[in-house]
Amino acid sequence: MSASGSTATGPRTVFVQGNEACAEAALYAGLSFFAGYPITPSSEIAEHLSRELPARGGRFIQMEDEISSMAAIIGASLTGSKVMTATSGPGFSLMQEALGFAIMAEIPCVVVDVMRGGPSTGLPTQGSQGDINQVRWGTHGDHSIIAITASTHQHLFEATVRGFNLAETYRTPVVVLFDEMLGHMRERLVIPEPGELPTVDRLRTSVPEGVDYHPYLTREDGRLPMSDFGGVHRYNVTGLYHDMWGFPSTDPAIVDDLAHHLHDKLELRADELASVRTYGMEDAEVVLVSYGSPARSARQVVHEARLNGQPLGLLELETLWPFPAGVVRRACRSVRAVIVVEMNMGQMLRHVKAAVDAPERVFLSNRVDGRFITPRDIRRVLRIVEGQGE
Amino acid sequence: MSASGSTATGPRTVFVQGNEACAEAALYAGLSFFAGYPITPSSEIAEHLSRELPARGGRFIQMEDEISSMAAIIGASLTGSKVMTATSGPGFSLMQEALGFAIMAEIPCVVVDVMRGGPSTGLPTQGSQGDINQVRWGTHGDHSIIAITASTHQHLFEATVRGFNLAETYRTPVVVLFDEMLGHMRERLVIPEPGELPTVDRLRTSVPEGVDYHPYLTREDGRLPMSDFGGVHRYNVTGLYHDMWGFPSTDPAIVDDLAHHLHDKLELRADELASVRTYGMEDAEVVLVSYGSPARSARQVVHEARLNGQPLGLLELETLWPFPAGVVRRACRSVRAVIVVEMNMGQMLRHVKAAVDAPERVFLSNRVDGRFITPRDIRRVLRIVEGQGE
Amino acid sequence: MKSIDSYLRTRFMPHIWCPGCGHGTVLNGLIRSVDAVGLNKNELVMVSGIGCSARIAGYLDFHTLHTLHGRALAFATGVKMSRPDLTILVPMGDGDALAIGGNHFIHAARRNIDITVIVLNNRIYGMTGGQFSPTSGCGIQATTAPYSSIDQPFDAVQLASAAGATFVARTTTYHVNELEQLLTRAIRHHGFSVVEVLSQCPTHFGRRNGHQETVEMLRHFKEGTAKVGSRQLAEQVDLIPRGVFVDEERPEYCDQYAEVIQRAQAARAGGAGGEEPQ
Amino acid sequence: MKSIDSYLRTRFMPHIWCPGCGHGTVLNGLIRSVDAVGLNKNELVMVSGIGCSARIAGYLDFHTLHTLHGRALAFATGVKMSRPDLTILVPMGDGDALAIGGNHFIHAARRNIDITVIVLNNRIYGMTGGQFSPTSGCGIQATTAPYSSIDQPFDAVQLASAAGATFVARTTTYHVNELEQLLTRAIRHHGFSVVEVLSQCPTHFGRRNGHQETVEMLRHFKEGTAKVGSRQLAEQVDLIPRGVFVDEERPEYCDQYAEVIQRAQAARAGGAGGEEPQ
Amino acid sequence: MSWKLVIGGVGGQGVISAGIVLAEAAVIHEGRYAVQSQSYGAEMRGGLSRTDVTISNSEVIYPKVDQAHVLVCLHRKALNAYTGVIRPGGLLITDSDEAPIRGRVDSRQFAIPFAATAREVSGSERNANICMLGALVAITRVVSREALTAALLDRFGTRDAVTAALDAGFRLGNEHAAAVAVRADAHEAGRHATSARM
Amino acid sequence: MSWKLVIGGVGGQGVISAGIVLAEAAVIHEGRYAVQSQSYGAEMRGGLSRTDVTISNSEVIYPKVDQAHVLVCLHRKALNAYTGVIRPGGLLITDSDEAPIRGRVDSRQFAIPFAATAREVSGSERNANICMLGALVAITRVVSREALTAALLDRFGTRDAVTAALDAGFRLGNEHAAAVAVRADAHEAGRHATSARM
Amino acid sequence: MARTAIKDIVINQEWCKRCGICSTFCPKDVFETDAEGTVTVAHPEACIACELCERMCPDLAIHLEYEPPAEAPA
Amino acid sequence: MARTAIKDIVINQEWCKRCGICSTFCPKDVFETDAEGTVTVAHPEACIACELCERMCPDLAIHLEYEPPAEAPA
Ligand SMILES: Cc1ncc(C[n+]2csc(CCOP(=O)(O)OP(=O)(O)O)c2C)c(N)n1
Ligand SMILES: Cc1ncc(C[n+]2csc(CCOP(=O)(O)OP(=O)(O)O)c2C)c(N)n1
Ligand code: SF4
Ligand code: SF4
Ligand code: SF4
Ligand code: SF4
Repeated sequence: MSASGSTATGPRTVFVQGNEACAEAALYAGLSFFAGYPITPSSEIAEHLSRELPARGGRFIQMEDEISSMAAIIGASLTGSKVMTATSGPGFSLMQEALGFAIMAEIPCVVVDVMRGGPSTGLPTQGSQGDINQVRWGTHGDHSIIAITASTHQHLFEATVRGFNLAETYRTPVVVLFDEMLGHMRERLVIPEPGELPTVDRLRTSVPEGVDYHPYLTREDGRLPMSDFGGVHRYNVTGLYHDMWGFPSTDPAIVDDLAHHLHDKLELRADELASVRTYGMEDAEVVLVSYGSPARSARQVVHEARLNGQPLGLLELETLWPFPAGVVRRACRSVRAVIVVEMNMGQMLRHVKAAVDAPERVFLSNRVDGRFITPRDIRRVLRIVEGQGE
Repeated sequence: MSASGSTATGPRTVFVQGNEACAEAALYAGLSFFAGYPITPSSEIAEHLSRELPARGGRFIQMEDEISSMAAIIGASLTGSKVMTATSGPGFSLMQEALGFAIMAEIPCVVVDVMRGGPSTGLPTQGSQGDINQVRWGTHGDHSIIAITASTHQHLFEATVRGFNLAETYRTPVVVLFDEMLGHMRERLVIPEPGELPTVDRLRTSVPEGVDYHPYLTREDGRLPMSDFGGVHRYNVTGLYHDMWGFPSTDPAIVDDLAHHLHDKLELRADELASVRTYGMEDAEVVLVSYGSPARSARQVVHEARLNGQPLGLLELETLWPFPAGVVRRACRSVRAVIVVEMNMGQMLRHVKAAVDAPERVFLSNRVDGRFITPRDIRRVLRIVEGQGE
Repeated sequence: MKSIDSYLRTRFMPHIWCPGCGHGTVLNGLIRSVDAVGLNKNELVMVSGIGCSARIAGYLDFHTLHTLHGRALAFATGVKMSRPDLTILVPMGDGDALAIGGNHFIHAARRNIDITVIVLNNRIYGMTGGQFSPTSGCGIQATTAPYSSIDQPFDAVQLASAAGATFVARTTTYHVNELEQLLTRAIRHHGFSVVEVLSQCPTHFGRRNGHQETVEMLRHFKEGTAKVGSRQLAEQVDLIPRGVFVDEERPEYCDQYAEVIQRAQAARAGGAGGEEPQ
Repeated sequence: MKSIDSYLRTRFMPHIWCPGCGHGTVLNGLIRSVDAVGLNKNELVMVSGIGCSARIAGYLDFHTLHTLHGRALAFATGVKMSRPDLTILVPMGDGDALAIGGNHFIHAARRNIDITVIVLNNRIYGMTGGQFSPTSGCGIQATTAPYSSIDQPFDAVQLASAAGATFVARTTTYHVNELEQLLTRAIRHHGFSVVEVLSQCPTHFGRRNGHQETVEMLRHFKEGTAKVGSRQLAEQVDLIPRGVFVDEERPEYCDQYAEVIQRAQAARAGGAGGEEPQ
Repeated sequence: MSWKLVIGGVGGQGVISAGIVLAEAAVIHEGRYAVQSQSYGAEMRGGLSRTDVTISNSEVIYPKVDQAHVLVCLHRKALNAYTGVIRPGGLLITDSDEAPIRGRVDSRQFAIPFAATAREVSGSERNANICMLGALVAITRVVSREALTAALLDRFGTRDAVTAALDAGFRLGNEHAAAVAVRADAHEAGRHATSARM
Repeated sequence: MSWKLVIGGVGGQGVISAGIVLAEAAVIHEGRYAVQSQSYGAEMRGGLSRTDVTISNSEVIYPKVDQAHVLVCLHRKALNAYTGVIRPGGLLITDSDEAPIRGRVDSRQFAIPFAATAREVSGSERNANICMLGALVAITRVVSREALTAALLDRFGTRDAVTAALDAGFRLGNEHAAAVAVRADAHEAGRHATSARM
Repeated sequence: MARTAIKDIVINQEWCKRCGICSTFCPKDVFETDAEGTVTVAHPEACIACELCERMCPDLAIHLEYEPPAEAPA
Repeated sequence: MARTAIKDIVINQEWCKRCGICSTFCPKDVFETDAEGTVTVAHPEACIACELCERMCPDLAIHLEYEPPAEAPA
């Protein structure tokens, strides 16, 4: 990582890989524990943090696999650390069981999935966006989850910091998703000064020693204050359905409440959690909906179209889950056509269709052959949709 | 397992758990290798097969975990065996990586998921239908999969046999899904005579020794004949994108073809793969859509409603994936309301909504507290939907 | 000692284990050794997986983390790495520790991270209803071994030793004083410590294998084992050895990591990027 | 011997390994030992995981199954159980075998299933670009150990032995004749056999640790090892022992299962349900 | 014609196998339909234990018992937990020693000393569940005596203790049914339940 | 104003670090924007290797290079694989020994002996990539000489070999540019490329 | 090896699951068990305070109460 | 330990990756390496057919060809 403006505190301009941008953002957000297992194309995150964390007093451990990596960060989070792991598809599949534990036990943590071509070993060194629905549904049982992405290093930095903030705010795992292209590409990144971006600290209980503390009692504002392991409140954490002290329960009323709580605390806040960027949307008659690195190709198309006076807009999603259906619906209301631009078989397409008023006007521009989607690819779909042929 | 009519070949009436019905069906379909790891509420499948398989010359192995169980059945399938494993949510989460391998390498196999309450350890001894979307999206990367279910032991038997048939026909993993309730409940089952239900054998290549065999070359009828490991054709099997000999390739054209093949071979056949049962659908004005054991409660409601002359119908889905959108759309065309009855937060609801013409007329009757959904629960929703209050 | 009850979450008692289950005896001995070591409950974290044995965590008034089948040691590693000052206890069933959890077991041992593992070895999967485990051994009846098992067993002591554990011991639920002493030594040991406790599951193991009741099973522990170094053991090769098998001092993982932090910070303080390790 | 080429899928040659990578030498030796054992290619199944080492499978004209990182032995177990007559070879990297795959490694060893494992131990994750592995040992430079590693290493030979492997050996890519002989013995052995081969990764291990080139690394294998039983080994304790460490006959898993089938069928033939085992 | 029954007790009393045998009698030996399901407490042993059985001449659609024609309780805990399940006019059968009934109006009640009788005639309280099945069948005719006997033999072989407990159960059931009949409406209660439309 | 460049070679030639240094010169030392990406073959070492670099005065939106203003090839294999990427009127720079150009019309071509020169002035062919960067900058001015020098020093410290290779590169670049200028239109080609609207 | 004299041997009948361990392994046959397995302290005077029952009990249902050590007169 | 006389030592230059193993470890210095690492068989006559080069080569690029064993005259 090469940098200019090397004062310890001021903003620093660096030229880095997306993976490093993500790792630096985690440090900015307060990361103090990382556990991981190498896998292409995410390994640079672990490598960067193996160097940076101890230098800043944090801790890095290379575990024996991805299952244990996910488990280790959950354990560390309970002591009050901000934690993260990073992997790619095969490792992310292995993490699903423990990810579900973090959801059930409401443990703040951040999981990075740098997507490569799947299924299976697939295309290890090439980008894709094949894990979008897996993030939502990969672990068994009803649940909800937050997933965010970005398309430039600067935005990825901000999104990762936001990911840590959301994890702490909602006591939930947050998945930061991006693809190999962004992970390995290098570009300019300005690391903001401390304080420039908001960071949310762990909300710790104010219940004093000796007074009954309820780790799973939601406050009026929806938050659940925590108490660090090793502190004065000894409670139980389990992956079973549990009562407000964390002890197992099969009482139908308790089960019902918890099941709805886990689902609703995120799904009912979809609008609040939605983060999008818009380009040329003011008077757009055709809208591209995209996310992650393909959004750059889409933006290029919009940029050029606007220079030619074409009313094309881009809605770039940064929150993928809970799906920002309201935002999408409003943005696509009364447009002539919507084209979802993504690097998979249309995983977001179906959600966009479900969200908008006229699903028959939603089309797909995609690529699944391991190559990056180009502006030309998108323009071709645009022409076809507009009835102009290839 | 208690049985009457114990002649070796004739149909036999037995009184068994759903888990045993499933295991017996597997044997009927030609199962010869099972690998598994115990987990409530699926363990009886392994237990039954540990006794029955060797008695019939097959093989059973208890592996060290679910990952290895899934891997072992894939290995065994390559030698020409019909194979199966069985688990529940936590184990199914662990199987996702290897399941993706079977999808990518097109290995016929059957995976049974006896669903309990999730997420995480959840409610180990209580039923749920929380894994429906996980089955579709649990492994990373774009793919497709077949999942089937049933609501009675007799239907489960047939569905399991069909599962093996589909696995062989399409060279793909098939997930047989049902919940704890059905798995542990005992009821009458008539095991059909051999030959009564069709069984599909492994399609083996007719290419003779010495002639180039292509394990991944699709025939005109869409099938890919196999050659057993240990036989005269030596080829390669990998989880990477591969050419028609099974050797790794990153050629965009090959990748694109394979990605689409894996997706389309099932998704484009959704109608053909659809298996549904209908009750009172002829003139139904309100339709219940359900699957698995809750479909029994729904059927009870239809049964009673029909006795009272109410035009209520039930569309029971047995194929869950690929989602039988066409069948659902046609069945729900021009009805007053659709109520999806399921034991989760509405996982099928969204697919039904996406399929029908009037998604705003689709409602949910569900239960997520570990208790079985009752006819009374459904009737309540029915009344509310009809504007009659609770 | 402080009263047993002061370590228990008594509102959950009586516990859910079957009559005569050895896991209760381990709970009993563990409380006594924790008391003997003299630890504050706020400094104690118990991390368990899934199984009858894992239920121990629920009864103890420590910080308790009831995790996933087989993964307790991975969770525990995270807890310990970020709070090296806490004492971490990990009770595990033989399935939990050595079947699905085998890899985490050997890797935690290899790292010599300061965690105390108690393997409650009842040679069966109790919680799921009596399937054989990797310690059942050949010739055992189990729900998944109706024709008697053919699987060679692991020796937990040998495996832990080969993997790098620096304190390894074995006892039984019959030898309750030894149990307390070994657990006390294990907790005091600075490094990865394993105490294998042969424990009875009358419900699934006993019933299926010679219809043994609790008391018979305990007698078997008494008669079928002998102390390491004893004459008895030398003479009767089929006895299972009890006692301490490994007790070594080797660098502990968190201590080592503290040095990594020092090295990293020294390099950083040293200035120019060029001087950092590549 | 038959020509080397007759065992190779020559259309993929030259292979993708780096210049001087030891994995090629193992491929070389393996072909010779397969030839020495005199097996028909149709009877040979090679199952590999993911890693540079796993790529061996692609070059050999056997039935080849290139699976998932760490899981090769689980796949191989399925192949062997359903076709016990086939010979199964499983090449694995140290990460593949002992990091993510550690559990399958010890369980396959425990079962003593007739599979031959070759651990290509280059003490680094080659394929992913030079992270440390569970055999790197302390003091090693790796991309994830920029301040040098603190992880104690596994001894693959000890681990395999403790877990129950019935043939365990070690050699290096320098000792090519020994390599061929040990692989030949391992393949002939009826039961679970492990040959650990110390192999060089000049690209990631060599470059980061003293900028060693291939030739230097091979010299190190020559000078840093000695035969078990040799005087040299007795005198210089820091040498790594080479040779055969375990060579035992114990019941093989598939043979045992054949007996289960017999018992089951005998019980079934015996008639009434009441006589079947419960 | 559908019978819905619940049998409750605590782990170890053989409640679940009683339910299975009853259902097997109907399915295997009478060619009828039956569904049996169960639920346990979290305890490994000794917790509450319950089995739901539906027996019918046609396919059983809804498999659970929400309102039982018959509730059998072999333990006080079960009685406390499950009495609500009896449908109005239903039947309550308990072990008179283990689960004494404290006045309840809208069900016909039989309190019979199953455990004590089983101990007496077969030497072990373990056979209380068999004794109970005999009485249940004698009172309700939910399955025939022959079918029940055959189902028990299938499961346990011909053991004197089993036969003794069963016969005692038949006898006790007949006696109690007769006694209740004297109280005018008892037998009708059984009939009534069987003719309810399900 | 955006420059799109592709540098190709085989593993070990330092193609990718050349791309990075070039981009760093723009970002860190000129305060401009740049994106660098790369692709490898399956081989661990010695396979094809390519880096795409975009340098711009404003944010780079689309990060890949589909049509390059400049293609640099340090190896014959790369030349064969990548020539199609040059946009009409673009620039092709090759190592004259490693990747001799066989007639191509729609690009300006420079064949320069980078490897040989690097060996000569710095004692090692390994510095061919640095020598190439010097020539590239001298010919195109895609970044300033000062920025490139600073970026190289950041990465390698002040090593004589590096400076020697770089200076030789600058010199070779100037010479060739001048020579081509004599052939009337060469310098214009460079200008032309830089003014293309991206 | 009594640390001090036994005051009482208390069995928590709520916790006791009647497994029979204490009565079987008590070296002095202090306990008695009835037909239903209920354990009572029949011969407390024979107790040598070896604590085996207390330590072996899987249900933590037995507790030995000791006399407070005789205090030296003030 | 030559089984029979060497006819030729063949290096497959297409496969050879110039790692230098053969030339370094040949006990008889049969090979020569040029500046670019290309290995040639310079002194075949010195070869003792130990096969080390053939067996150590990670690229399977060396092959020793033997003279057919002299046949007994018919
Ligand atoms: C991933 C996963 N697989 C399987 C299970 C089911 N399961 C729960 S406990 C257990 C084994 C219990 O045996 P052991 O660890 O020996 O402990 P015990 O109950 O005998 O004390 C199993 C297989 C699970 N909960 N999660
Ligand atoms: C589940 C999963 N995790 C991680 C990886 C990434 N990965 C591929 S190979 C490898 C390790 C390679 O090291 P080793 O097994 O020692 O073999 P080598 O390449 O050194 O021969 C890793 C971590 C993967 N493919 N799958
Ligand atoms: S099943 Fe076995 S291990 Fe579990 S509580 Fe009962 S006796 Fe103990
Ligand atoms: S990276 Fe290492 S292990 Fe992989 S091919 Fe190169 S030298 Fe061999
Ligand atoms: S050992 Fe093989 S690859 Fe290496 S230089 Fe010699 S012939 Fe070439
Ligand atoms: S066979 Fe031996 S002597 Fe002959 S060239 Fe090879 S290494 Fe040298």
